[in-house]
Amino acid sequence: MNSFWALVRRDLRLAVREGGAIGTALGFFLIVVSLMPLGLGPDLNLLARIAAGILWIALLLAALLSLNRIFEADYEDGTLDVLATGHLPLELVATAKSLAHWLTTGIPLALLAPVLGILLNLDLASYPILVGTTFVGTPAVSFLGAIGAALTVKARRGGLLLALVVLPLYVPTLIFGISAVSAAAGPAGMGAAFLILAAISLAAVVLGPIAAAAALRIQLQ
Amino acid sequence: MNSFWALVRRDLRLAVREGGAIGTALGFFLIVVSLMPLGLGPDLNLLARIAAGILWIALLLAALLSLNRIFEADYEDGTLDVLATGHLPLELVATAKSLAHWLTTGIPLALLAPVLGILLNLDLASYPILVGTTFVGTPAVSFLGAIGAALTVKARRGGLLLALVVLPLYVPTLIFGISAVSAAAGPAGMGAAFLILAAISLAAVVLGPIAAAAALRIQLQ
Amino acid sequence: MDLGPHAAFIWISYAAVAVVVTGLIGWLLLDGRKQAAALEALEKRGIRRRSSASAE
Amino acid sequence: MQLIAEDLIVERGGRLVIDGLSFAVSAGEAMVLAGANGAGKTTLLRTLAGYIRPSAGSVRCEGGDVELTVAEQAHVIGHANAVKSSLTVFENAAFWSEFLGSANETGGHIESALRNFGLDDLAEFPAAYLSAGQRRRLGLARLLLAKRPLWLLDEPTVSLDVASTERLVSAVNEHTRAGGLAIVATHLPLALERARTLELVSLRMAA
Amino acid sequence: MQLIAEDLIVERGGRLVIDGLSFAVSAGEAMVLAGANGAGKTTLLRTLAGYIRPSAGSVRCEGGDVELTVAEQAHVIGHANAVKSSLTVFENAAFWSEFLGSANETGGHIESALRNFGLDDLAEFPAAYLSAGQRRRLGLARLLLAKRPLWLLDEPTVSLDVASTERLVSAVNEHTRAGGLAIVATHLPLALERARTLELVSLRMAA
Amino acid sequence: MQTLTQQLANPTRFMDLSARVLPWVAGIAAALIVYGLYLSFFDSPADYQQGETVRIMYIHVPCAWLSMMVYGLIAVSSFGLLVFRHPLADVSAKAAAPIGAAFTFLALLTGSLWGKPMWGTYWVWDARLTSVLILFFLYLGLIALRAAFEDESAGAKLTAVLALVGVTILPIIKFSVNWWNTLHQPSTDFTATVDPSMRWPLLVMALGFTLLFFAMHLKAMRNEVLRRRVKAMRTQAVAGRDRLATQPAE
Ligand code: HEM
Ligand SMILES: Nc1ncnc2c1ncn2[C@@H]1O[C@H](COP(=O)(O)OP(=O)(O)OP(=O)(O)O)[C@@H](O)[C@H]1O
Ligand SMILES: Nc1ncnc2c1ncn2[C@@H]1O[C@H](COP(=O)(O)OP(=O)(O)OP(=O)(O)O)[C@@H](O)[C@H]1O
Ligand SMILES: [Mg+2]
Ligand SMILES: [Mg+2]
Repeated sequence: MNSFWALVRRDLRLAVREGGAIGTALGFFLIVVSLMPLGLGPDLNLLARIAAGILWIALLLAALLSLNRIFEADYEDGTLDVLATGHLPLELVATAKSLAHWLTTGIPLALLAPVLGILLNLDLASYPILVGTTFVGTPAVSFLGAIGAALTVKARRGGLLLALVVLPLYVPTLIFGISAVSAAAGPAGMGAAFLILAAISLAAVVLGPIAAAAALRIQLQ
Repeated sequence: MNSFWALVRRDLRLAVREGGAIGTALGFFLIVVSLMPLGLGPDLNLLARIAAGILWIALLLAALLSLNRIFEADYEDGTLDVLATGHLPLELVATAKSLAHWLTTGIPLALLAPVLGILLNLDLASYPILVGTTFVGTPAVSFLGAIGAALTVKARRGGLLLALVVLPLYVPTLIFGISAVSAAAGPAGMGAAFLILAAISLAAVVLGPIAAAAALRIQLQ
Repeated sequence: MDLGPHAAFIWISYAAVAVVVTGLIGWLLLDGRKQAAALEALEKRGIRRRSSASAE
Repeated sequence: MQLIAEDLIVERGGRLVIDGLSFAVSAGEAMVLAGANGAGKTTLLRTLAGYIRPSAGSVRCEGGDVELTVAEQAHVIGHANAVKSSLTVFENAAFWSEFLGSANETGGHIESALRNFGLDDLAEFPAAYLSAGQRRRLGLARLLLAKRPLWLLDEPTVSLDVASTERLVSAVNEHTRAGGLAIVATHLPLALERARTLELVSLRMAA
Repeated sequence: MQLIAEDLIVERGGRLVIDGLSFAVSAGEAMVLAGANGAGKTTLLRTLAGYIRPSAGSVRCEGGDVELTVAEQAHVIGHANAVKSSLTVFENAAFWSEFLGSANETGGHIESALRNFGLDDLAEFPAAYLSAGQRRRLGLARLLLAKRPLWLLDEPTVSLDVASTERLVSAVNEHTRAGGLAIVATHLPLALERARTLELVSLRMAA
Repeated sequence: MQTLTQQLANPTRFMDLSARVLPWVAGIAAALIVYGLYLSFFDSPADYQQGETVRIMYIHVPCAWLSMMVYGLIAVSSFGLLVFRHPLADVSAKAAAPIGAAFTFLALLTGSLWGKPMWGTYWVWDARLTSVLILFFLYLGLIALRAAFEDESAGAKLTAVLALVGVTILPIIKFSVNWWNTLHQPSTDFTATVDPSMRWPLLVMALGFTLLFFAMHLKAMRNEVLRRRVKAMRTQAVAGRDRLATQPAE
């Protein structure tokens, strides 16, 4: 476990050092959310209606763009080769790196989402639920994303291909994330959707690293 | 000019060879457009109203994700160093590479946009205008994008940073692209917005490579 | 002083400006002190600037 | 301990690169892999490290820790250096020491590894500032940061100046003297002790 | 033709790397840059090529084509090879020939350049399949694809086997014999003719 | 005989000069702001339309003006760096960016807080608001781009290129947003028609904030010059201490 935390710590440190990755993800999130009204028109009622959807989509895109940092740099500079000779199984290596991604991207995005809700005239009552769903949903984003990142590590043009591979995996998270927010406004409460979202996240945390490790083994050849 | 076309041809060939960049951009476009109804709800009237906006935003995002391919690979494998010793001024190198990007990304996206309009229940009358505006607007996307790509070529975390730098530059294109489509529906016709969009594209084609070349010179140090 | 029904907005605005501006000033002062201290420590170790050093 | 390769057959990109190679390297021995460009040195080293699965044949360790795979007992130095530009030289070394090492390392071994490769004075610099050879030396410092019996080195002397090459050679010699194994692919004649040479030959395509 | 560097002062990362260096290389001459890791060989070559602006001093060509900059008269071989993995070996060479060359090249020079570096058999392979040394040779083939009077080579022999190193040396010798200039940074003793050596020394702080 | 700019561009002279000027600028700024606060709370009437909330104007408008002025300053400094290669020009651009971003943020924040009572919502996608938001993004871009490079001088020049690109695109954005927006907010344009009883406090506050900015900018520039000195000394101190390179192996 020593090695596990050493890896997590190193990734956190790299995220902070290298161009303020965290700030950049937040900036991108902010910009995409504000481009949407430019595209969709400034009608505040309309915006309020689709606010949760816009926030979730923008969050996914921001996370998506940062996914390639999970494995790509490590592959290119030979670090992945060496990580594979450690005593830590590759599954745990993938877990450590996805965890670091969640800490440096998922959590900050989840914290920013409600603030951006203001720009979209989001219903006040939805705020706590929005916070809850983004917190519960973002682990799925990082750990599922790791699969795509591992699959495309060797492909040039990673960015787009990665997006293409990962976005379909994100569909369930997106649907339940949004419906948890909108259900909360309704009479039934958000119970079911929220629980399913949590289940998806849990499954992603367990299965994501296994798939990612398998993909990495193939890439090392 | 020999060298210029040699470079354009090589970039086109690389785009076709490497992971089917064109197909990937189209796939991403398709997925983002189809995620939107998931996020915004399936109300067809609503979708039709904001279809042009969604298409333009998704197009920008798809283009954005492919921007890093303009200069990044060439920087990393040392090609940029050699390109700088050619008889072709760096401004024309940047022009050639932006042009290749437009041909392999801008045009296919512009061609796909009206098809995706069907998914969004876009008004039939808007089709020709949509085609026209996307064709006229996408050069700005590639040539302005080249500035961002050149600025971030050496930066770690290219993808996100690139997006952060470029998206504000895209705002005028986005606004006039959409207003040309929606103005066409109104009585005044799309005249002015369309002309301005064309002017923006022209300016981008001229000024983008100059700024990009300046940035590249700095990166080579 | 009565600021009417929207007093809270006025107070929050002024407070936000006060917080941000004092935050900036505090950061600038602290940073200045830090750099000066670092410079002094280096000079104490006998390290000199190159003569007529540029700002870079 | 002994590293044994038996009847290895390895293909790359549909093409036979290594065809039926067997050898054994015992504790205290070094083996130099020689051969022209494209003969398969890198391929062989990556197969030994377990990255590439041979189409036939096997690689195993005898007499080592039975719970560990070959890879887990090996240091692999490839063409890339596994150095992070935005970490300092010391942070790079400290991470590898913590990740690769067992818990009961004595303190100070990071400094001594860096000193051995002449990097101690550069310790606080971001690795981005290093020249090509300094970077390579930081990659090589990994060898001394954690104790592992098997060293697999792929052209370790690339970019090294004469003094650094000597340091490397003496590090390898010390390692084998202490009972370690080393397999070194190189194009240069190195003054390795207790070494034999395995000459790989390029296979022509079976037309 | 003559390449003249006068009173060059170059800084990297706020730190003086080259302090007041002057030299001239004339047509038909080769100059070997020697010096330990980090002495500034790469920095000097990139300054000569015009990538890095010196803080003071100048680099110029005398007697060459006055309309061209130094960079436009030079072949620069750096640590990276400028090889595209997804193009074939031939396509890589053809692109550089077209991009760097003047229009009136004779046909067949691509084949002969590849043959010179022993790559003719590999011409139709994607460059992704090349080994480290084969890749380096493809990078070096650029030297023969377009005629340029000045060659700036940074550790050109990295990863090359003995035979390829000899090929390279004789290519450089032919180039200087035909009136070209070459500046070669290297850690190995190469059998270059008409060559002198410039030994760079790491600068210590002026305390 | 050196010109004034040459004298200012000499870092040592800048340090001397700024040390003398800074206390005065800061002092006058503080005095003006205190006086302006007094005026805005106790010596100006409530607006007949906007009621007491008009008092937000006295901080909102100076922040909004500064947000634009500071970007102009950054653009001029960037030009100075790229064309004249003055090292101090870069120091100025680097020091101004976070302060400008902070004022832009404050303009957005105080504007939204004013918007709730006036327009019934914190945010509308009005032309002016949108273009200020994009200005804020440009600031973020400048800060993020500079932070992304290990090599400071490359980062500085690249950031300068972006600042100049941004300055050409800003008017287009302002103009295009005007065009696009169909939901104009009335009553945001009354500089000329501001009642004199409000104009005076506004002017005092605006001047005070401007001087405050210059004081902070000077201080930030001084810090940056010191930071560079420290860094230069540190690198010089370890330069050439690569033992293998400078000494024969023992
Ligand atoms: C987040 C929201 C807001 C932003 C970003 C914003 C931005 C700006 C900017 C940039 C200026 C300077 C314009 C210039 O001098 O050309 C300005 C001035 C002004 N703003 Fe705002 N504003 C916001 C909300 C408001 C609100 C809600 C009101 C009041 C109803 C308001 C009233 C004014 C007034 C009276 C001026 C000065 C008059 C003028 O120069 O035209 N603003 N604002
Ligand atoms: N981008 C950079 N930023 C800061 N310092 C640098 C940078 N690149 C190199 N240096 C420093 O400049 C000095 C000279 O480096 P250079 O790469 O020129 O050495 P070299 O002689 O080519 O060494 P090698 O033989 O290892 O390739 C080194 O001390 C190095 O640490
Ligand atoms: N990824 C790959 N796909 C297909 N073929 C490959 C791949 N990598 C290497 N090869 C081929 O396998 C052969 C052996 O390559 P290898 O890299 O092992 O050579 P090497 O002995 O290390 O050469 P060098 O001295 O140049 O490093 C070469 O002919 C090469 O073309
Ligand atoms: Mg090899
Ligand atoms: Mg070098």
